[in-house]
Amino acid sequence: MREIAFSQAIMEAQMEEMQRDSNVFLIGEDVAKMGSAFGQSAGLYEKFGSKRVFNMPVAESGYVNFGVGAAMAGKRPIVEMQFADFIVLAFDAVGNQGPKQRYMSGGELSVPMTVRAPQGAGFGAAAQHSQCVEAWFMNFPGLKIVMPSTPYDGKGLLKTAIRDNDTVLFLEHKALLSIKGEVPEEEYTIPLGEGKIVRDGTDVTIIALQAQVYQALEAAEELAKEGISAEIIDPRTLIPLDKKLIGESVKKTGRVVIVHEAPKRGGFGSEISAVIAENFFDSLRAPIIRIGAANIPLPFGMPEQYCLPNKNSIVQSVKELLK
Amino acid sequence: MREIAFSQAIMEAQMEEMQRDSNVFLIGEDVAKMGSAFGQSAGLYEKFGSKRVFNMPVAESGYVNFGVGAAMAGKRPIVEMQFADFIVLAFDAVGNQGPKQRYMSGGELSVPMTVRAPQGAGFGAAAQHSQCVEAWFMNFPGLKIVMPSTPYDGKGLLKTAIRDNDTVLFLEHKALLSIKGEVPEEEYTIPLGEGKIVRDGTDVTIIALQAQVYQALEAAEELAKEGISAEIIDPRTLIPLDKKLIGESVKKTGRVVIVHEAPKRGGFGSEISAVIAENFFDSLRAPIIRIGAANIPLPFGMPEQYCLPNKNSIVQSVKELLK
Amino acid sequence: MNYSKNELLGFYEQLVQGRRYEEKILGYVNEGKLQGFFHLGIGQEAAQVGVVNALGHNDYLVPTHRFHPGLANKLDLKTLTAELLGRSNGYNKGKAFTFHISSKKERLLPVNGMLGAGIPEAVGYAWALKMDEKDAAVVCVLGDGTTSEGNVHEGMNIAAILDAPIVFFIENNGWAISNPVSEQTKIEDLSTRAIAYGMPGVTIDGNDVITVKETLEKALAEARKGRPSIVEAKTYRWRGHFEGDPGFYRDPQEHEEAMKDDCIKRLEKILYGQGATDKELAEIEVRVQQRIDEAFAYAEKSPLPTVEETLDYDQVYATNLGGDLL
Amino acid sequence: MNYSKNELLGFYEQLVQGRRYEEKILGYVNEGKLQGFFHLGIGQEAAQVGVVNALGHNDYLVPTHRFHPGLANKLDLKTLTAELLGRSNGYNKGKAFTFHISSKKERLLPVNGMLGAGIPEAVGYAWALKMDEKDAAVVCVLGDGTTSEGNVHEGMNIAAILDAPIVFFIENNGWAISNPVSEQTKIEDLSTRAIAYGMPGVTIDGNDVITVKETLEKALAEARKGRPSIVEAKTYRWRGHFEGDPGFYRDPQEHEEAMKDDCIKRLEKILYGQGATDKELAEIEVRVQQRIDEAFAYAEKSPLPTVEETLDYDQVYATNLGGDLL
Ligand SMILES: Cc1ncc(C[n+]2csc(CCOP(=O)(O)OP(=O)(O)O)c2C)c(N)n1
Ligand SMILES: Cc1ncc(C[n+]2csc(CCOP(=O)(O)OP(=O)(O)O)c2C)c(N)n1
Ligand SMILES: [Mg+2]
Ligand SMILES: [Mg+2]
Repeated sequence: MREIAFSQAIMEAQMEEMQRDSNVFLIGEDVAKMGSAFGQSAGLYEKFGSKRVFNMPVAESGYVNFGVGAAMAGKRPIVEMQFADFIVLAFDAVGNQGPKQRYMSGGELSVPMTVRAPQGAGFGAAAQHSQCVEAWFMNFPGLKIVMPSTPYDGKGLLKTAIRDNDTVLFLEHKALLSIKGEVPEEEYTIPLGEGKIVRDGTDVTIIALQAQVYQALEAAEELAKEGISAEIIDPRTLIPLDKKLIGESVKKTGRVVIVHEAPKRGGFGSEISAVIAENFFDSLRAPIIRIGAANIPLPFGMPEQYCLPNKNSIVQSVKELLK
Repeated sequence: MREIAFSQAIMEAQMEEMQRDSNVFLIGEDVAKMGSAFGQSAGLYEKFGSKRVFNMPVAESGYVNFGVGAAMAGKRPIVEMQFADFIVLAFDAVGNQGPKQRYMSGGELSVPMTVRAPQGAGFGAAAQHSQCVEAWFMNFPGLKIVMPSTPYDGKGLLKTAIRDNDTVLFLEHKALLSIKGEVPEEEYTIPLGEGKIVRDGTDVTIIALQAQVYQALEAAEELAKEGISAEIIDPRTLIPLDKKLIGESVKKTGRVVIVHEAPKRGGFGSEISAVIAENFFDSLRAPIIRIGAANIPLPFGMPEQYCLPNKNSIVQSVKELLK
Repeated sequence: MNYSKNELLGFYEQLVQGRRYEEKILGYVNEGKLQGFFHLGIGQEAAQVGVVNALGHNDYLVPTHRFHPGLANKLDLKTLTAELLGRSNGYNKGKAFTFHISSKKERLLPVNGMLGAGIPEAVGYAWALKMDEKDAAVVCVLGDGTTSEGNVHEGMNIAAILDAPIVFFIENNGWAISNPVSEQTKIEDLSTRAIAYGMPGVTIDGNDVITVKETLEKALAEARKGRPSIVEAKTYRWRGHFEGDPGFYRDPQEHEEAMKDDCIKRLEKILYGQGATDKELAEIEVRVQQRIDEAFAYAEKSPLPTVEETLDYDQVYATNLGGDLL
Repeated sequence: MNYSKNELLGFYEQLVQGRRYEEKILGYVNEGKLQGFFHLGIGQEAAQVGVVNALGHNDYLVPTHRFHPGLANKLDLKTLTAELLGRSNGYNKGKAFTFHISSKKERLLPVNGMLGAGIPEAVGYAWALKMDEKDAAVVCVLGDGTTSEGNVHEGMNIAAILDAPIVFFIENNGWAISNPVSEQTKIEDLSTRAIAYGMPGVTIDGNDVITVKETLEKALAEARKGRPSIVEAKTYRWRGHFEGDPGFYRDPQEHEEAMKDDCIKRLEKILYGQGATDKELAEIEVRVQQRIDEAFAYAEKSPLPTVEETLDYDQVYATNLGGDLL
């Protein structure tokens, strides 16, 4: 099968959905001639013209709310944040406006808007350009959150997100945008709420998303050498969450390590841990371990590595758990 | 001891700290002549004048950031949100600006700002005036979060928050602002990070904050009639969190129910659950139960009750847990 | 004056209907019969009725929390009142109250609980109308206090850049809760802000229903051609910010002075000049009151939402195809 | 011209120092020796050097991400470069980079990663200076693109209301990444926005270091008396948005045309008119280059932060008196 970069998978998903449905349009900073900061929209402006792909001024709250309004009018906006970090300025729009309009209107209005936002560390870009933002949004009714780890998942899930009639926060990981992966030429979609077993195993379940899936894979290889069999689950979407898949794995292994790149305290790991402790307690044979970033605003440059979880922290945690 | 209303306790804490330290000042919407929407600043404008207590235009992001700037200059701002819900517009300022400046500056600047925000349901004020907002902020390094349930705790903790050299989010519950409680005339403070045993018990630990503490107390009375002894813990602050106190209780009871008013998914209950599942797993004898609001933008009026946790849902959960 | 006596009587009836509707609310509030925060627009009827009458058939309106007089003339009075009383046959099944009311059928976009957030939303809606080649525009109402919000700046600038068919109608009633407009900004006329976006802006007498209507009509005609603008109507908030606000912060003299300029009295004077009789006006009062009483009676008899209606997750999520949303 | 040849040579040296400093960065970037995103201000030196020279001894400066030419003349070159290279002896122990650099000692307030958020922060700082009766003001620099942010609106309005001692200096380089200023707004001059807040506003030639300095000096004198204002300096971004940006979106002709107006060449011409010699200018080049090379050599030899320095929680929380912060 052909291999394409994650950013191209994003571009293709947008292109195909824009072709399929003339109500889909794309706005953000530098999405037009520049094709987005990481090339995620390359060529779309040329293909669809300035009525379907256009730049917004540097006004995040304004243009996400613009998207909310256009969506209420029947359009299907894709709104890009240049860096996910900037979503702090559109927090109301993404969490409190889009996802609530349906219920607040008694079911009359909906906001089929997809907010795309590249997140995560890996560039040493310091405290305000490196964050993973998903945890900030976990408590909003009405919202959905997607966090793919591969080009294949990214394309399939983004297409579904755009077709979804609710507000979807689609988080792409900056450090993954340049990786390549198999993506078929033929059209496909992936439903929200279906997790994926990335690696089969029996001794411990490692739950990871986005960049940490790759750290988990490396960790699993290393653990395998020592005879430890790790299963890796990538839930792919946080809302909806595939509790069933998680539960099945926990029943098998009895041990769980959850890894994310955002700081540990208050990260999505706590939600997944709580879901397990509530629903699959009887299967648990050991404490549920969360691994996340240090509780530190990420520093500039190379030292960011000192703050982030990685293969080694996963290996170490699993070993301790199995001691 | 004298009894005063929660709102007066808030007022007194502010007054005393303004008297003690001329760098403390108070801004927000309608904090001056009106003395805040729920009377939390009554009389302060008259006492301290328009240089220490002044109204801001309806510009939440602007004036919380104003507070950040003034704090960097050595002032100690108290910034009031009229309703905690409006903090969506100051999300950057509260989570991403104030708490990060210290680390980002290499320790040179700090932001000793207290953001006060009345939150919670009870008035049927619908989806954008009834929320509990704490969970949105749990993932920010550098921030502290205070959530008192009594006038006594409110006063003591607010005084500490104002003296604290970091950014503190102080959440007061709207439905509690009119309740009365014992508050000594003499000065006292309560350290952040010290939870409180609200009621001793042996069979189950109920962890609750703010308005849910009272629901938990009623539930415990009812459970007592059926011979079930519930211990109630009020952590009082979420960051820092009194893990030790929680751990001791869990060791004793082996069973935990966590109650909060915000929606269950992604609420602070997940963090506390995860802390327990990670650190006190061996003491657990049953699943950790979380009780929160329905995953619904709160509706207008009386039906909001259908969405919120209460005495009955707590009683029911505890009974199931002990079955 | 280009209006016949009958046309003027029509406006008069609407002003009265707006006033009496809120007085009815006031009565209920005083009796403790209502839940909710009531922000009344008494005194501001001309501004609101002017807007409502300027709207073309395809145009949309974004009201504010204080727009009952306008709504009472735009919407079905019974369904509006059912919503006001939180009944399940209200415009939004009782979930919205007038805090968040909206109606597709009536071309009413939601009142926003976050002041200012509705402005860029309205711009997005207006832009969509233009893309769909509808010959229509949006009137987005906002208060003086709301103009300080960042969203207003961002939204107005985007409207200008995109030539969105929208009119920003600033209903300047002199106050944002306890904060007078003179302390919200150093400028005299809020329509001046239009200069900052390269749009036209005008400030008018908001207590003159005809001026408001005609100014808005012109602005809407321009808007439909892709030329957005700001219209500021100066009026005055007679009541406290919400019912229950004692309003200490306000100089009673200023208050009384302002209340002398009553939009209803003004039109009355004109009507008498045109030969209207006391009897005609009295008949209007009776008609209006009857309609309002009927609407409240209807709403009172209407059902409150049930537990099942309240916890209906299909009203939270439109698409649910698997996985756990809760 | 009220400046002596020597004074003018002084400005010239600063312009050159700004340019060469960034050219040095450029060299490093091209060699792949640096981490970070580099937003260079080449071509904008006059605007930045003008600002730096207008600041009074007690005044504060909020720079932007593109302010290296200004910083290279305001800060200690070695400590600045150490920060730029992320070393633990940089202004912020290497944690800030020029994304977030600040210095109490140098009266430099932080560069903000969230465009616009720094504006109300600067206003808060300025207000605090006034409360403490410091005879000082803040110059808050922002780009053309940043003016579209809600925080800018809110901050400027608050500054006006509170008579804050602040000057908003808009460094209009024609672009926000790929978005030309003509697509960010319908207005010609961004200083027009001042009207929206009841402040004075002026637009000047940003490539004329003397004009910038003098205009800012006047604005600062007013600001210190509690009269804030906007100064917009028009200049041009010579490079891509950041190093690595190929800049397809820009018309090469416009680009070349704009680059003909080189602030350094301009001052050179004046200097020659005042009798400056090639030799004098060449000496400046040498001096400047030497300083810069020394600074980079110093920074390169400086230590990177250790794990312990990085994970120092005392730099996250200033007060830790119990309970679990993690
Ligand atoms: C973002 C936000 N901030 C504050 C409020 C609280 N609030 C409700 S109405 C109001 C006053 C608004 O003044 P104005 O826009 O002039 O409207 P008016 O009430 O005078 O009609 C305020 C501050 C809110 N609802 N939303
Ligand atoms: C809130 C926010 N939105 C977007 C960005 C990304 N960004 C960085 S610089 C820039 C362009 C800003 O343009 P301008 O203010 O004109 O400054 P210039 O880069 O031209 O100096 C953008 C959009 C950001 N850092 N913060
Ligand atoms: Mg008003
Ligand atoms: Mg620019």
